Parts: sequence; structure tokens; C-alpha cells
Amino acid sequence: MQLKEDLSKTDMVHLYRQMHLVRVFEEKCAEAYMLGKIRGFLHLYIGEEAIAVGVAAALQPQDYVVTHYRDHGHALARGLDPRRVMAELYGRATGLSHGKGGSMHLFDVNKNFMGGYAIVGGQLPIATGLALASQYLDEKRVVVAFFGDGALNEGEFHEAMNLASLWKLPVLFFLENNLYGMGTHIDRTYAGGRDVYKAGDHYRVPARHIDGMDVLAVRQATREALERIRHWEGPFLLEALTYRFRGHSMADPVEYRDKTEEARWHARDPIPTFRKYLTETAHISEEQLEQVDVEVEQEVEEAARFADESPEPGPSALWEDISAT
Amino acid sequence: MQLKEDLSKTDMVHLYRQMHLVRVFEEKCAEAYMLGKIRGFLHLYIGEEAIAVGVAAALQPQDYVVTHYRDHGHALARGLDPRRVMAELYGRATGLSHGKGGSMHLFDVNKNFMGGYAIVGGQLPIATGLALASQYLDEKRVVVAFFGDGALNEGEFHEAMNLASLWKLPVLFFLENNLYGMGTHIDRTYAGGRDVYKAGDHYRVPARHIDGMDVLAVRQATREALERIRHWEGPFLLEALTYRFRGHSMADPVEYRDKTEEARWHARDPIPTFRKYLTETAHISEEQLEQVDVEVEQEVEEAARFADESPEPGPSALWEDISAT
Amino acid sequence: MREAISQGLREALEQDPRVFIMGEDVGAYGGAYAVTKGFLTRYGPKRVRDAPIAESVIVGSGVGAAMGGLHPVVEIMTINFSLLAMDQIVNHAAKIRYMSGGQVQVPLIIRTVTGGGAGLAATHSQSLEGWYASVPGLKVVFPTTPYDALGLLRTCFKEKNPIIYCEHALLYGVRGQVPDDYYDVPIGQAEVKRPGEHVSLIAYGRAVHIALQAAQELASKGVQAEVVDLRSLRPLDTEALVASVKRTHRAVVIEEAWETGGFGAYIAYLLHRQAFDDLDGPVVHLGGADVPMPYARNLERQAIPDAARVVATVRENFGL
Amino acid sequence: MREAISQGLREALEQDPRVFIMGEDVGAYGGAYAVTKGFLTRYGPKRVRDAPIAESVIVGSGVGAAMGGLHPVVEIMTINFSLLAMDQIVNHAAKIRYMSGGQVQVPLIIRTVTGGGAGLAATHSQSLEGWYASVPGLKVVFPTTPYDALGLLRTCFKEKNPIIYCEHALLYGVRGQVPDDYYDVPIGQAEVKRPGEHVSLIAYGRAVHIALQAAQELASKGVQAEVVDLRSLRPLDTEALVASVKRTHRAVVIEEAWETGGFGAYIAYLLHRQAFDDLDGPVVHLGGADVPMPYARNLERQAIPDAARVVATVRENFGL
Ligand SMILES: Cc1ncc(C[n+]2csc(CCOP(=O)(O)OP(=O)(O)O)c2C)c(N)n1
Ligand SMILES: Cc1ncc(C[n+]2csc(CCOP(=O)(O)OP(=O)(O)O)c2C)c(N)n1
Ligand SMILES: [Mg+2]
Ligand SMILES: [Mg+2]
Repeated sequence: MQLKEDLSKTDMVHLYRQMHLVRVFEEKCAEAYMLGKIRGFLHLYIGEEAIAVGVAAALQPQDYVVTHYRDHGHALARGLDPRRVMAELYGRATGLSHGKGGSMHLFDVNKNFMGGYAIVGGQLPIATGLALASQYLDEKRVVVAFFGDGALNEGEFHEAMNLASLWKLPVLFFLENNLYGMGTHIDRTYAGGRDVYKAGDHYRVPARHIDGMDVLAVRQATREALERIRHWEGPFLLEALTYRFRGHSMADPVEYRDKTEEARWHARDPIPTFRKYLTETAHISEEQLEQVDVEVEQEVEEAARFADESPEPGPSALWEDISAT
Repeated sequence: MQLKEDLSKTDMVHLYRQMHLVRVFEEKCAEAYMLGKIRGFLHLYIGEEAIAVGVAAALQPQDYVVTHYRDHGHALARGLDPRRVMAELYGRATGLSHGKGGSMHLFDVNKNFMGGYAIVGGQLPIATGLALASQYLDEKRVVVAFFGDGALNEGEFHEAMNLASLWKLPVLFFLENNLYGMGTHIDRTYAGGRDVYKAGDHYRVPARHIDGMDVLAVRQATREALERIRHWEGPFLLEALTYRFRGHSMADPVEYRDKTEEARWHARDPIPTFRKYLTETAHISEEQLEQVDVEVEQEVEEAARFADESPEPGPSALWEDISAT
Repeated sequence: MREAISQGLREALEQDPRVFIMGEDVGAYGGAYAVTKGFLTRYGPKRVRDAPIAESVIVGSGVGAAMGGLHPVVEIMTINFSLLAMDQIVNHAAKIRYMSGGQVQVPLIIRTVTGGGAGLAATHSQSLEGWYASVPGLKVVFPTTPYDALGLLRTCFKEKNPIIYCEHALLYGVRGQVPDDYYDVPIGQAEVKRPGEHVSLIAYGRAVHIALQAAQELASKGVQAEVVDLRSLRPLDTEALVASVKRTHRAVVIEEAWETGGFGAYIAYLLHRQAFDDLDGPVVHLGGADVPMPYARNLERQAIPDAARVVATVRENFGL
Repeated sequence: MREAISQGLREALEQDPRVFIMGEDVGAYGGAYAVTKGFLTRYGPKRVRDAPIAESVIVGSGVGAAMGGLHPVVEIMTINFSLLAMDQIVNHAAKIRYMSGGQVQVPLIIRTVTGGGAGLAATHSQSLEGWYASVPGLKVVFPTTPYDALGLLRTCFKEKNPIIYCEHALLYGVRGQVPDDYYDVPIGQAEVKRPGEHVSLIAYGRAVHIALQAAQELASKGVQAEVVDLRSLRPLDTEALVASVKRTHRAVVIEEAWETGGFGAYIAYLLHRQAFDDLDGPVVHLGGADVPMPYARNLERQAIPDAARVVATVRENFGL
């Protein structure tokens, strides 16, 4: 990693803070899950934090974010209140959606965070439509649509890429390539080979691939892509190579991966890597970062406490929010 | 057109015969439709005959054919009995499917003609599955799957291409690019540009494009593609450029096309073009071809007579063929 | 009928800049059933958008555009093709508001053509609106007259919810009065299309016209049938249906959809439940034959309820 | 339960070379619900095929492979995702035989997990089997015990038709006797899982277990409830249901699916129609709440019928 001149030290510490927040938050989630406080499927983002945080740092407030079910990282990086995210995961009335969406379906319109989508690929047409609205209303918002290597193979990827390109819609298709869709390796699901970003050619969508373990690289590439998109040049495809350190969900014993492969990726953990960069290259003090760690841990504890102490939604909530009146 | 040494005169006359048969048959269909003898949607293949006939000439009897709703040409070229095809269009008990499928859903298992499919793109996954069966059972059958430029944009195209390539399935994806899906020009529906066959790259599927108005070129390219496929090298994508001379269906007044564009394509009508080649280059006599014309016209008249005189399916047919017992 | 729908769309395009139309062949071709003929020239390609043949992204981008502040009208050429967009309709359009705890609205109109009878065979003749009507978060309307078509469409544009607006291919030619002055038809109100005292014929879509024909035949035999048109399947005006049955004590529910699991059977159930003691006999559900739709004309006729069948059903079941 | 299904699949793989399994994560991962654990090692990648996440081509290529002479078992991880394959199921698998006039067979088993209760919220908790059960050309089975799971699966492999084989995520742990000797369970026969004379509780899937629990509670209050398990939704064993109601004169039909338009309402309708004079009061349909499934545990509990609700329904409606 080279020192990035356009980033202040404060900015850089913020990137570290956000990645650490996602990590600690999710470790807390795993704990809460074991205690039965969080239910259903819980998909941890641990290992991939550099992406959500790097992208978020490049976005404007008016931009829209949509993502898949592995959405805590994107939500927190986008600035959603960890307390309300945690309360949602706990199924409480104070959750972002009053406990009705849960882990896989986070929403916060105040942050233009337009949803976690639990149907693989389902967010891509929706992102395309949000971009159409932005173009139609001349709002200059960009939509970032996160999706996984598994989602590549759904027909909706194809349909969304084609339409976005045809109509030059402002979408950043952001592929988080962590090499696996559940237990199946990309080599066994995608015929196009490893340089997945080249899929863009088919649709005449410009594309790049970057290191998803390097928060600065992600931020920089996203800035450049957004710049192009914002000038109405149509969509862009970014592929970031990354790795999910945990199982697909809490139920996954991860028996399908090679231990040496895992170790190789663990050695590239984006958080310690960036921390090292901060102290060694950017000359940020250990003390300052330790201070951040403590704050983050307190914030997460507070989020968990908030969630824990929040009431369940009242019984009438079952019937609310179905249709607008 | 160059004289093709590997084709006997008989073979060439047969190609002419088949194209003419499709043309005359469909002209008869249009007539029958106006008389109310054929109902529903009737999609004529007129103008595109060189494709179905060229492909059929390259296939082995064991190969499977699947296609879309514009299927009379593929059916007749494959050797389905015109009488039974016409009877199906008339909704008669003697039709291939006892009048239950109609124009858009022709089937003849005896000819390994595995169906016309009326859901755009829907035949592509099915073709992939037939190819899987062939590979699994080591039958060396190839599946030819015809589809249109409109079908390109359906997610199922993507899913089928990816799976066929991944598993190296023996499918010839045959794109009949007639530039329009109903009334919408390909430039307004497909983001990848005019060289559509390049879509193959995305899936690592070898591909070529050819002149769809030249029956010999179609036959030759199909032979070469089949050769590759039969050696288990996986799928192949062929794109033939062609033009539908009539409306999308009988209901279409064709108000969206430019008259000079139409005239340009009419001038390339595959049947007179090939007839000219036969008389001028291959030295086949006018008399012989006129004889063929007469035979074909008689055959079509006979098909229409057969259909007309056939009974409607009996009322119990409504309840038959739903499930196997 | 065609003109009433077209008028409703034109009004909306003219009055609300957030309204646009998107679908296969809605522009240059003028719509598969000519409802949007001339729109492209009149409103331009920003408002009238020809889309690739890709139902999932058509509906999905409609959902997204609605979330982003527009009021899209997406056209799915026929309800048969909606199967390719079913995930976007059922898992997204219908659920996003709820899953977001009311944060996100999805004001989306999905126009589609449903039903059989035109010789299009099994893949092109289905009546799937009952499935959509069972999904919380969706509304399903089905006009049967020009008056209702325009009135309901006007109301759809005032809604902030996803709505399936059903049109029947064989009803586009139906004629009827449409007032010059503004009016609208609320969603969720059934209408008695013909009053009668002996039996209620409850129907929606083209079956309403069949019921009306049957009522006429029955009248010539001295039986006064009341024809009730649902107009919307969801919300369902159960009250009006129950009221009718309480008057007539007998009911036949008629629809084109397959009899097994038909939405009409659900209505029949509701009537049993809510008017059991007022009934002279079980409510009868008359649906389409439980077969993939055959192409041949004579078989297709067998498969779809017609007036003669309705009359026979009334006579056999109620001795009228 | 899991083991019984697994056994049925192993038997078929061993006995019939035309049988293979295809789906997302059926191989290396061992199946999302571990039903095919170890299969890949045991039977190899030709027979146990991990597919890309692409539901439409998974089902569609299953249809094609079946037409080409194989007997595929395709797994759609949960029925919610089947919405993406709905066109292949409804427009192709179900109709090809009919449209070809009986020329083509489609022996295809679609295994899928249906239902809610595991905190997966709206997109992952649906019970859509009733929709499939309304489609002519499909069969829909839903075992509730290990015995039925194996017995029905064996029959499925003898069929030449497309079948939706439903599994409920919360029933994989159910225990029960499975004979060592060969047996099978025919498709289309309901079973009385507990006899009783006062009221029939008619159910399928997990609702059968809820009904059994309710019956136990009712018994302690002197009410003998009969629990009838459909076992297959299509074909539906109407005769057995009518027979039960003729014995008990009262019935509650219980299912997890949304109440509006539920398949259970169709069953209730049939009972009214065929046993009207034997009924002491209207058949009651108890379905899931008409809402997208909420995530929060307390709300989710409200949304799915449970034994207490069944008991209350019996008491309120029949004064038992
Ligand atoms: C349409 C659909 N099919 C299957 C699933 C089940 N499923 C959930 S996540 C997942 C894997 C997705 O992999 P990928 O897109 O690579 O994202 P990752 O989990 O690696 O972040 C699968 C198969 C689903 N939720 N939706
Ligand atoms: C899924 C689906 N969407 C829409 C239609 C309606 N439709 C029938 S044919 C057609 C155009 C197809 O164009 P193309 O694939 O280019 O084939 P061509 O008619 O030109 O031969 C459309 C939109 C359909 N049958 N199925
Ligand atoms: Mg992945
Ligand atoms: Mg075309």
C-alpha cells in the first residue's frame, strides 16, 4: 500500500474505525446468535470489510445503496445506527424495520440504504430501477448494487446489466467475489473463467477488478468509477476479490474449503493489514488506534444493550406496513 | 455462392425443395388463417427458410431439435409430415398432438423434434437438459436450439449458455437474428452491439456468424459446428443474420419497419437466390425445378385437404395426456 | 374498453410527470393489444419505454423506479409471462414495504392481459390472477366495462402500492358509457351488474359477461339471477358478496381459472362461512377445466365456462 | 425424517442409473439441509451435480433431461426460490406432455423446502405449494413422517410425471418407524393420522403435527379430534376427506399458507359441496396470517397457526 495523498489522517482513521466496527459488531452478532437472541440465517461479512468501507467512503449522501443478505457491513459502513441495526437483528420494535425484516432485509431510507435482498440476484433489477429514477428525475444519484459471485449466474444479472447499459443508467455493479456461493467454488459455477469483470464486455459496460482486501484500493477505484458514472456514461462493473472468513451462514461448518487456502486469505485480513499500514506508513500512533478500538467496542456493547433492552414489537405490528393508505 | 463440391445435385435440389415447401406451406397457412381455419397467433417464417433447411441438412436423425413458436420451418425442414403439421394447425385429431398444441407448440418425437416453445427463451434451458441427457447416456446426439434476437435478453439465455459451457454439453445455440423482436429493433434491446455472436466469449463458447439468407452457408457452418460439438468440446453459438418478410404474427401490420430496409432484404430472398444459383452455377434445369414446384404445391394442397377433412378431436381428448399413468 | 384504458394512461401521463410506461413493444409497436398506440410519438421515449424481452428486469426496475419516487406502469404482455417476473412481484414488490417497516413505498402498476379463449393454447391462456390475489402486499383489480376500466385506473394512480391491473384479451372490444366528467371507482368495491333475487352469480373478468349472458337466458325462464362483479380480487369486497347471497340464498362463483385451488373456491368458502344459515344449498364454484388449455377450438370451448354451462349449473344445483 | 429422504434418494441412485441429483449445493456442501450429505463422494459428480445459482436453468434442464430419458431429481433450495423457476415448472414441466399430445414424458422430481417458523422473514418463509397444486400436469406431495417420506419418494421414482416433493424445514428432525422391508406409499391417498369422532382436523405438512398436538389437548378436554393428513395436495384424496367429515360432521382445515386464496379454502369448499347435509356448521379454514412473514419471533408466532389456535378454533366454532 502506498500512502494516499488525498486522504487526511482523520479520514484514514475513520476507514479503520469503520472496518473494525463491522468486525466487532459481527462478532457480537455471532455471540448473540449462539445465545438465541438472533435467529434465522445470519451471514457474516467478516473478512470482506474493506469493500463495504472503501465503497462507502467514496459515496455521496444522495447515492443509493442496495445489497444482498450479507448486508451488515454495507449498512454500518453507510452509517446506519448500529443500535438500530442490532435491534433489527434481535427482532425488536426499535429496529430499523421494527423487527420485521431481520438480518437479511435491512433498510434505512434516511441513509438511502434501499435494502438488503435475500433472493440471490433480486437486488440487481431493483438497483437498475432506482438508477432509472435518478436519471429520469435528473438527480445525479448513483446506485451501488453489491452482489456476489454466486449471483453472477442468475438470469437477473444478465437482464439488469443489459438494461442498465442500454439506457446508460447510473449503476455501479459491485461484485464481491469471495470465490464461493455457499459451498460451491466459482470455478464450478461460472463458465467465464476467473476474470469475471470481463463479463462487462458482453454488455459494453466498462469494468475493472481490484483487490478487495485493500480498503484504499477499493475506495480509489470506486471514486473513479463513480466519477465516470456521474457524468452519465452509464453503468460500471467493479469486481473485488475477497474471502469470507466464516461459514456461509452460522449453520455452515465450512467443510468444502481447503485449509491452506483459508490460511492464505486469513494472512491478508484487511483490518490488521490496514492497521499496520496506518502505524508504519501513515505514522498514526498505536495509542490512537487502541483508543478507536475501545470506542468501537463500547459502541457495539451499547448497541447490544440497546437491542436487548428494547421491547418486542407489539402484536398489532403484525398487521401494519403491508399496504400504504 | 460458390459451387459446393460435397453436395450432389440431388442434395441441392432437395434443399431447394425444402425451402420452397416451407414457403408454400406457410402461404397456405396465411390463407387458412384468413378463412378462420387456423386460429390464435400464427407466426410465419417466410424469408428465413434458408436457416431451417440449411441446419436440417447438416443434422443426423438422432439429433434433437428444439425451437421457438415460429416453428413451422424447423418442423418441415426436419421432415415432419406436412399433413400432420397442417392438421395440428387446424386443430384436428390427426394433428401431431391431436390438435392440442397448435402452431406454437409442435412436437414429433419420432423425428426427435422436441418442441416449439412459445415462452421466449424457455426452450434454452430445456435444450440444455436434453444435451445433458445425451452426454449422460453417451448418445452423441447434438441438440440444436433455435432462438431469436429477442430471446437474447431473457435471463434464461444467460443461464443456459453458462451451464452448457460449464458442463460442456452438446448444444448448438442457433440464433436467428432477424433484427426485430416483435416491433422492437435489436439496437434498442441488446446492449452488446450488432456482432451478437460475440456473446459467446462471455461464456467461453465458440461462436460464428453467417449469412442466414444463404442455405449453403448455413449448412456448411452447421456441419462444422456440429463436428466440434460431437467431439465433446461443448456448446457452440451460431448467429445467422436474416429477416422476417411478414409481420411478427398475422395481427401485425408492420408499421415499425422502414420500407427501403424491407426492400433491401426482399431482394435477398433465399429461395429465388438459391434457384438462380441452381440453374446458373449448378446447371440444374428450369424444368426440373418447375417439376419440384408442382410437387411441392401438390403436397401442400394435399396437407390442407387432409387437415380440412380430418375430424376435430373428440370431447374426451380434453382430459387425456395430462399425466402419464 | 381499449380506449378507456388508453384514456386513463394518457391522463396520467399528462397530469403526473412521475408516470411513465415501460414494457415489451409498448412504444414503436403500439402495444401487443394496441392500448398504447400512438403514445411513443405523443409522449416521447422517456415516458414510453420499449424494453428488451426480459420480464424480470422490467418488473424489478419498475419496483426500483417506484422506490426512487416515480409511478411506473409496467406492461407484462400477458400474465403467462409474468411467471418469469414472479419473484420480483411476489418477493419484492409485495414485501418491500413490510420488510422495511413501512419506510419504502412501491407505487407500481403492472398491466397485464389474462385469460383464454383466443386459441393460444396452454402456455398463453392462463388465468393466474388468483395467485397474485393471495399475496399480501399486492392489490389485484380486473375491470369488465369501460367505465370500470377508467375509473379503477384513475384510482390505481392515486395508490402508493403495487397493483396488478388485469385486462382480458376478449374484452377489449366491450362498449359502454364513460362520463365526460371526472369520476373514479374505488378499489375493493364489488358491483351488482344486474340485480336479481333467485341466485347470485359471482364473477370477475370475462366471466362477468358470461354470467350476464346466463342471467339473460335464465330470465327468459323466469329465474332472476343477480350478477355481482368483484372488480377487485384483492382487496375483496366480502361484505357485498355476503349481502347478495343473503338476498338470494344461492350462489355460483364463476371464473376462468382452473377449478382446483381456484380463487373462486376461496370465495365460495367465505360465503359458506359467513352466510351458512342463509344458504339453501352449497355455493357452487364453476371454474375452468383442470387441464392445460388445448388449442383446438372445440376443446377450448369445453375448457372455459360459458353461459350454457352457467345456466345448467344453476338448474342442476338449485332446481331453478 | 432427513434420513428417510436421504435413504430414498440413495436407493434410487443405486437402483436406477437414469436417476441423478442436481441443484445448488447438493454436492460439496451436502445440501442446505444436509439431506444429500456424503452423496458427492459416494456417487460422484456425474450423479450428484452442483449447479450454479440459476433456478430457471436448473429446473429447465431437469425438464429437458427428463425428456431425454433420464429421471432427474432437482433441488430448489427453498420453495421461495422456485418463483425464479416458475415458468419452467408451470409453462413447461406441467404442460409439455399435454401440448405434445402425450408424445413426451417428463419424469422429474423437484425437491424443495417450504414453510416458515425459522425466523427467516418474508422472502424465505412462504408456503407456495398450493399454487403448484392448482396446476394440471403437476403432482404435489408433502410427507410428514419418515415412513411417508420414504414411501412417497419411492413412488415418485416410479412416476413418469413432474412432481413437487415438499419438505418442511422444521420437520427434518421428526422421528418415526421405517420398516426394513420394502413398502411404498401411493400418491393421492390421505391418511387418518389419529382417529376421532367429534371434529376432523384436515392438514398437510407441518400443520399435521400442529393438528396432532391440538388433538391431544382437545382429548384432555374430552373432544376426540380426527387428524387427516393429505400427504398429497394433487391428486387430492377428496373421498377420504369427505368420509372423515361425514363421520365427524365438523371440520377445520389447517395450513401455513396465507388464508386468502389458500389451498385449504379450496378443500373447505369441496367439503361444503360434497358433505353439506352432513355438516353441523361451516367448515373452518385456518391458514397463516395474511401478511408477509415478519422476522420477530413473537410476530412470526402470531402469523403461523399453532395448537392453541386450533383448539380455540374448534371451541369457538363448534362449541366443543
Ligand atoms: C434465488 C436464490 N437462490 C438460492 C438462495 C440460497 N442462497 C443464499 S446465499 C447463496 C449463495 C450466494 O453466493 P454469493 O452470491 O457468492 O454471495 P456470498 O454469500 O458469497 O456473499 C445461496 C445459494 C437464495 N437466497 N436465493
Ligand atoms: C417470455 C415471453 N415474453 C414475451 C412474449 C411475447 N412475444 C412472443 S414472440 C416475441 C418476440 C420474440 O422475438 P425474437 O426472439 O427476436 O424472435 P422472432 O419473433 O423475431 O423470430 C415476443 C415479445 C413471449 N411469448 N414470451
Ligand atoms: Mg460468494
Ligand atoms: Mg427476432
